[in-house]
Amino acid sequence: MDFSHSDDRRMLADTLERFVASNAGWQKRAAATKSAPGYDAALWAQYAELGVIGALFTPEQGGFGGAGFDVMVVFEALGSGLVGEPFLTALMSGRALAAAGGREREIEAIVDGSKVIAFAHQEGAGSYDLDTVTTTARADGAGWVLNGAKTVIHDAEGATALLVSARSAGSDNDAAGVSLFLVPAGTLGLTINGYQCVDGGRAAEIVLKDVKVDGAALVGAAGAGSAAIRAAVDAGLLALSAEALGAMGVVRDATLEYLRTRVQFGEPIGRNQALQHRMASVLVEIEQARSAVINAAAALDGAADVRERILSGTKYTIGKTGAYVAEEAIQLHGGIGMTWELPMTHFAKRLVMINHQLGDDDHHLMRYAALGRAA
Amino acid sequence: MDFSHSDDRRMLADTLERFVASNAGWQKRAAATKSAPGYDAALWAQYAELGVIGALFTPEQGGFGGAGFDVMVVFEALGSGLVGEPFLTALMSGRALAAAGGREREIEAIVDGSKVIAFAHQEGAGSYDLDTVTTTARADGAGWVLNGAKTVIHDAEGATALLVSARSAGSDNDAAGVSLFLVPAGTLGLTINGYQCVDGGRAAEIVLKDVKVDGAALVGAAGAGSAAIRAAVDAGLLALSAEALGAMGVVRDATLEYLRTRVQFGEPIGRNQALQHRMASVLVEIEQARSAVINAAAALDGAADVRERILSGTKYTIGKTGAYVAEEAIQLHGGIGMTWELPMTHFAKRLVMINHQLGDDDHHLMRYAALGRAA
Amino acid sequence: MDLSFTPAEEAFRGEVRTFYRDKLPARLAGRVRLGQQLTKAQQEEWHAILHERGWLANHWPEAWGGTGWSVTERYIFDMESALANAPRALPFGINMLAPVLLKYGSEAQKAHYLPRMLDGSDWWCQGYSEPGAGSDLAALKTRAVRDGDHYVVNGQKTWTTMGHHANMMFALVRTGDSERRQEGISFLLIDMNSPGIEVRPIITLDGEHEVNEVFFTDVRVPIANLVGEENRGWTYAKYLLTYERTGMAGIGTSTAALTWMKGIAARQKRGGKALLDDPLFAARVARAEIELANLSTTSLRVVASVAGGGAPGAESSMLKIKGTELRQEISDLTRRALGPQAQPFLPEALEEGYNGEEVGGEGSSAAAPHYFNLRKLSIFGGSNEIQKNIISKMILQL
Amino acid sequence: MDLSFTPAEEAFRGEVRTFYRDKLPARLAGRVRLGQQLTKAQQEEWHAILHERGWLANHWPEAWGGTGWSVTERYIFDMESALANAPRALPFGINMLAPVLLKYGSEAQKAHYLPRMLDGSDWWCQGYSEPGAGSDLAALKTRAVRDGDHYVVNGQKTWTTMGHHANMMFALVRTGDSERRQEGISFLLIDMNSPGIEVRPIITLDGEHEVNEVFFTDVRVPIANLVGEENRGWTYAKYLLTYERTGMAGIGTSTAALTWMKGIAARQKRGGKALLDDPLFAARVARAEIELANLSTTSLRVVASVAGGGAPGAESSMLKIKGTELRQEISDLTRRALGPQAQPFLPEALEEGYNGEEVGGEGSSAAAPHYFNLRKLSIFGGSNEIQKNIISKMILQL
Repeated sequence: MDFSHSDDRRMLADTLERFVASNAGWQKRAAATKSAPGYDAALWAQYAELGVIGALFTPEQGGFGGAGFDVMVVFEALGSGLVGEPFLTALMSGRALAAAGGREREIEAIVDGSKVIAFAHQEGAGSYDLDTVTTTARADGAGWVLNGAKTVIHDAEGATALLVSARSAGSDNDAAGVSLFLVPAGTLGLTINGYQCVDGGRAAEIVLKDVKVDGAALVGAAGAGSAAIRAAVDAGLLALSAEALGAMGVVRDATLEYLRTRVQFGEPIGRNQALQHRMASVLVEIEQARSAVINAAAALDGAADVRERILSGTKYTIGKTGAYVAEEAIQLHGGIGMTWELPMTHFAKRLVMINHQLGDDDHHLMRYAALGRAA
Repeated sequence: MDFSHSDDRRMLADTLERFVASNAGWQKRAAATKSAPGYDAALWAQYAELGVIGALFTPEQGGFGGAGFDVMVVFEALGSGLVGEPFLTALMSGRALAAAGGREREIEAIVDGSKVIAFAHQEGAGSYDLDTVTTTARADGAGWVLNGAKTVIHDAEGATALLVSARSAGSDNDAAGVSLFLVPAGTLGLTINGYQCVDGGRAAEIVLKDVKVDGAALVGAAGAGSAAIRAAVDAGLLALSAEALGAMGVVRDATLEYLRTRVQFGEPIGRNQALQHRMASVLVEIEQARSAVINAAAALDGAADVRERILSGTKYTIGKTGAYVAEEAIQLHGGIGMTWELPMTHFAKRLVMINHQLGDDDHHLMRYAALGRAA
Repeated sequence: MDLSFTPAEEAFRGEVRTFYRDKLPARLAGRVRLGQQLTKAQQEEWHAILHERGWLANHWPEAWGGTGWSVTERYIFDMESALANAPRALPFGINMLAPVLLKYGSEAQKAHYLPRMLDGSDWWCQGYSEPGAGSDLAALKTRAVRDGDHYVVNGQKTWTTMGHHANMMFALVRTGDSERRQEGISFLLIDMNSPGIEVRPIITLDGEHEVNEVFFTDVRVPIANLVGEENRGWTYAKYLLTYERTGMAGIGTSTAALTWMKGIAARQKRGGKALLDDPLFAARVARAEIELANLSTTSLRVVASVAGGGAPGAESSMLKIKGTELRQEISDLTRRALGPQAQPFLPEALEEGYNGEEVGGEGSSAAAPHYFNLRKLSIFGGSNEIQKNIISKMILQL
Repeated sequence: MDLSFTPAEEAFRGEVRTFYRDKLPARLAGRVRLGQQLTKAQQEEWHAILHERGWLANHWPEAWGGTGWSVTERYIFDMESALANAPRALPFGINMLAPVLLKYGSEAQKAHYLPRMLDGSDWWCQGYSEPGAGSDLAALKTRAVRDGDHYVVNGQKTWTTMGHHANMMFALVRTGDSERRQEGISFLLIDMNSPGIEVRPIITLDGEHEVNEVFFTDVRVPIANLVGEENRGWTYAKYLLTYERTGMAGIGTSTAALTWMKGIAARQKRGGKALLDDPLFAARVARAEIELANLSTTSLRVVASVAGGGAPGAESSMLKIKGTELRQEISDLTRRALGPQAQPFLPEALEEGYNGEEVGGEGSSAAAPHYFNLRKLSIFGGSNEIQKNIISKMILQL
């Protein structure tokens, strides 16, 4: 039993934390968000050069890290700086490609920062259900024709290609019959309508209208995309949870500082016992959230039969705790906690909106219960 | 719009409150609970004489009150004294008999206190589901033969008769096919195993083994018992909720008094702002609970299509708030709140255990949601 | 006990409903339903419509243009207004300053200012809070010094809602140096066009501009603009704070918001089923509905008690706490219901005349910003922590 | 990072499991599983079994009969003990007094008392709390006055757990009158059979007799029974309070209780279906399981930090708060699961050797009393409010 990180990982974390502290920031994120691609492409290249993207993948996958705890330290550091560059997109698409196999070249391009491949799986009809795919893939000679729509796909506008899930067999909510395709940006019939997100960053609605791709666009075997999607989502759940943990730390410190320094009725507001007890509860819950992320990091590389359940338990914890910490922080700040110019509020917004990515607390609570019954 | 009680009702409430204050008490309840019938039969006769039982029934039913607000004021007063006499049993059996029709003599005996008829409907197999009846009634010439078991039937040991639900048709969870029978105490094949309850009072396990009753034992039409059961339960839900409201008032006052007078670290513990804010929340929730009971009282006499939904909303509120108030009161009292000799703790126990009668907060929350969808 | 309204009250309710059906422009109701701000022109348009009907200042004395409504009628009006998604009349002049002027103002002040509130000549804002004086209002530092027949005002106010539209402000300023901080405060009426006033926007976390900072540098205010006596302003301010708080549970607003949210949840899917049928979401909705039904009765109980001559004290603190918690909870359910589709932020969709498609259906892009915006409910107007302190003092007597 | 135990630690775990499989009487485990008290004889029986194996005072120095276990091994032992539903060794002598004697006691005291704890000659109780000194322990008033080679003790202690079984008490008494209330307190060892001591039962709300009041009237205690120096008792008491708190999250106990509860919920029906499949109940169970998984890691993090030389400070307050809340929550789920069948109260079923049938299946009659009994967890041993004060001071530095 050892709760300290290895030297290599600690060094990566230190380097990244320093880099984030000098190069990221909520103002930069807010500015970049206003137009496509929604992040700083030059900065993205620098992250690649630092090896941060490669740290998200195992040597077998084409990286030089890739353990659950690598993903944890990277995303916790990113969360502490509200980094807006497309790490989650890189992680999820890269993990899906690695799971499907035979896409070493694309993963290499992801790791060196030269390609951004958007993960275009989510649809409006099923929301958080991983198996709901109504976008269709029809075989057309050696190639395929795709029709359908994807909703809230992050980083799609600046992507060189989209990794699109489409149904080549089965019915709407089946796990089997879903295939993955690499669709290059600019393909005829592909429409990308981008917009800002509430918590910064950009996403897009995707429409595929008779999009023709050749046979080489198929990733992995036809109809067998589900496992790759799950691999991507598993990594994404850990990443989002760790990112939230980083953001919680910032929100906690800002709130503590405010309680210590803001004076009302002649003394720091932190002298109010009612506020002290609430802050104490916030601290306790953040420690529990950290434990949840540690559990998830260990589980990502662990046995398949418990992995998804632990990840759901963690995302539930993060969804619930993130909103709780954000709401308490705003309330404890009072009026100033309602303002755009206070950095804390942007972290708070991110914490709340993380609950809208890859499944909210209710979704993961019931998934946790269901996976427990299945076991 | 008028939130004051009529003069008659106010007078009834005043009389009853005075009587309860001088005649009830948790010690008496605890003492009576140790053996059958679990209450003070002489006191029961006095309540009858005061007209309190009759106040629970309309003139058409054989009483001289019977509005929802009559039930409310009576049970709130009973709750404030932790009265252990079989009011709920009288109300529910009486309402069921009235709904089924043709049982004026029995209702009269209930109202004058000469008969106690236990309401023997609940079974272990279905818990809070009103339609789950596995006890069977088989026609046998002009009479019937009953077989089955009932669980946690209050006041059964001292009852002159049991009002038993049994299935004469249909399958286990059907509303149709349930019949009601009046089974006199001492009937052959009827076993009553009594015990104390955690919060005082007594209940019993009932076993019916080839219990033969004659045709006159059937209450209402065969197979049509469901409506009468629902009438009984509707009234029972209001009664339990109002009783809880009375108990909450006692717990609240005791806790306030303790916060004002208990000194630690040189001042009353109520000077701790963290405790003040918690007590303020308790007060707010009790006011909300009062509103819920008012809503239920108005609904009991109102349109059938919303009545059950409002009653479920109220019982949910009471179940949740009752446990919350009890737990906070114990915690705010500290060590002394753990002791048998503090009256408050007996009220707290009653508040928690009311959630185990006629459906807990989860049950009624989902019933409320389901009835909303049906509407 | 009788929870129903009288036939006369029901008839009045019908009258209000008819008015909204006939006179409330759909484009205004649409904005209110989504929790969006009205433009200055829209707010003025709506005031004119209410004024024409004689309902703008409905709680004023009839002599000044009020309606003579009972407490219950006012409750019904407020409820129906919210259910119709009618915009609120801006409270600063009509609901907040007017009662103070009616009780403490000079005849000249009443005659001049009250009609101008009705006809839209003046748009008022409130100058109470300061950077160092939020919950602790009496810590205010903005100073007014007599100079002939003027006060010269220097200092800063903050959280000035709609200050960027206002031409007049009523403000608390320090005119004396007493040991007791509450003494030495005066209540001034300040022309926002005076030289030396600068209004700077505060952008809230949802990107909106509702509130402002206002800076005063040697601003000259005629002595005639003093309300009541010098150094007695705290008394007037407190009067204002306790006036008219029975509506603060926001039952109508919550009812309308809940209906809107359920519409979204009925069309959103989770794993192919309507979200509204998902057990955990259904439970959340049911909890909110039950809470609302309870609060509605609590609110009516307070109305009945006021109608019967009682004064709402700690009860209004209860209504404030539960009412704001419930409105926040419903805004939470609304963004939850949209799932991933709550993420898009389309500032352009919040502007008037937007015809584009929204990702999660009409109004979806307002859901998350509105949730963040409503965090203010438990902070502004006396935070919920301050309300709990009040309950502790008044009811617990601790 | 590595969350797994070493092979040596896993082997140790196996050794503990084997011991419990072979040596733990089922009738004792059955009582523990239901949260029932052991009789005095049962407790003594269990102490003897542990002592025979050398595990009774496992954290003592090896010279005095301890095991030399690492922090992690002690954690594993505690966890496996709870999972096996093994009775706890009574903490008053072995866990609480012994560390104080080892650090501050005289050689004679160590030589006399420590072996008697192991062989069961002494049964200790704790004399700290008084009616006016609960959370505010330093307010204690029980007074010890020197009279020759004795102290004469007068006063009253309360909440004395198992005081009715004990033959010895360690107590805080006032020996001096200092301005600072913490000064002037001494730490005495008192023979419970001394003339002038009266033990009166306190029955808890669930009808149990665990705690007592103890009255002292001119009780003579030899000066040799003073631990350390006169008037320095507060220091020793504080040492005791900070000692050995890593186990307070109660992970093993909660795990065992959760398993038991799920068994009930699997056999209880709601509308014909297993309660465990009811969405709201399943959600409650899942919440508790996730909370437990998180707390288990939090707890291990603290263990690792202590093993690495860190001192558990505010962390133990966190573990206390979350651990007790979780145990209370599981006891709540257990009584919930029984539905109406949680109502029966069968004191006779709580006694040893009861063979009757219980209404909701085996152990059901213990569920609701146990829920009420466990309210104590957040009150005794430093209430959770006091723990939050500690966190505020130590981490918030407010």
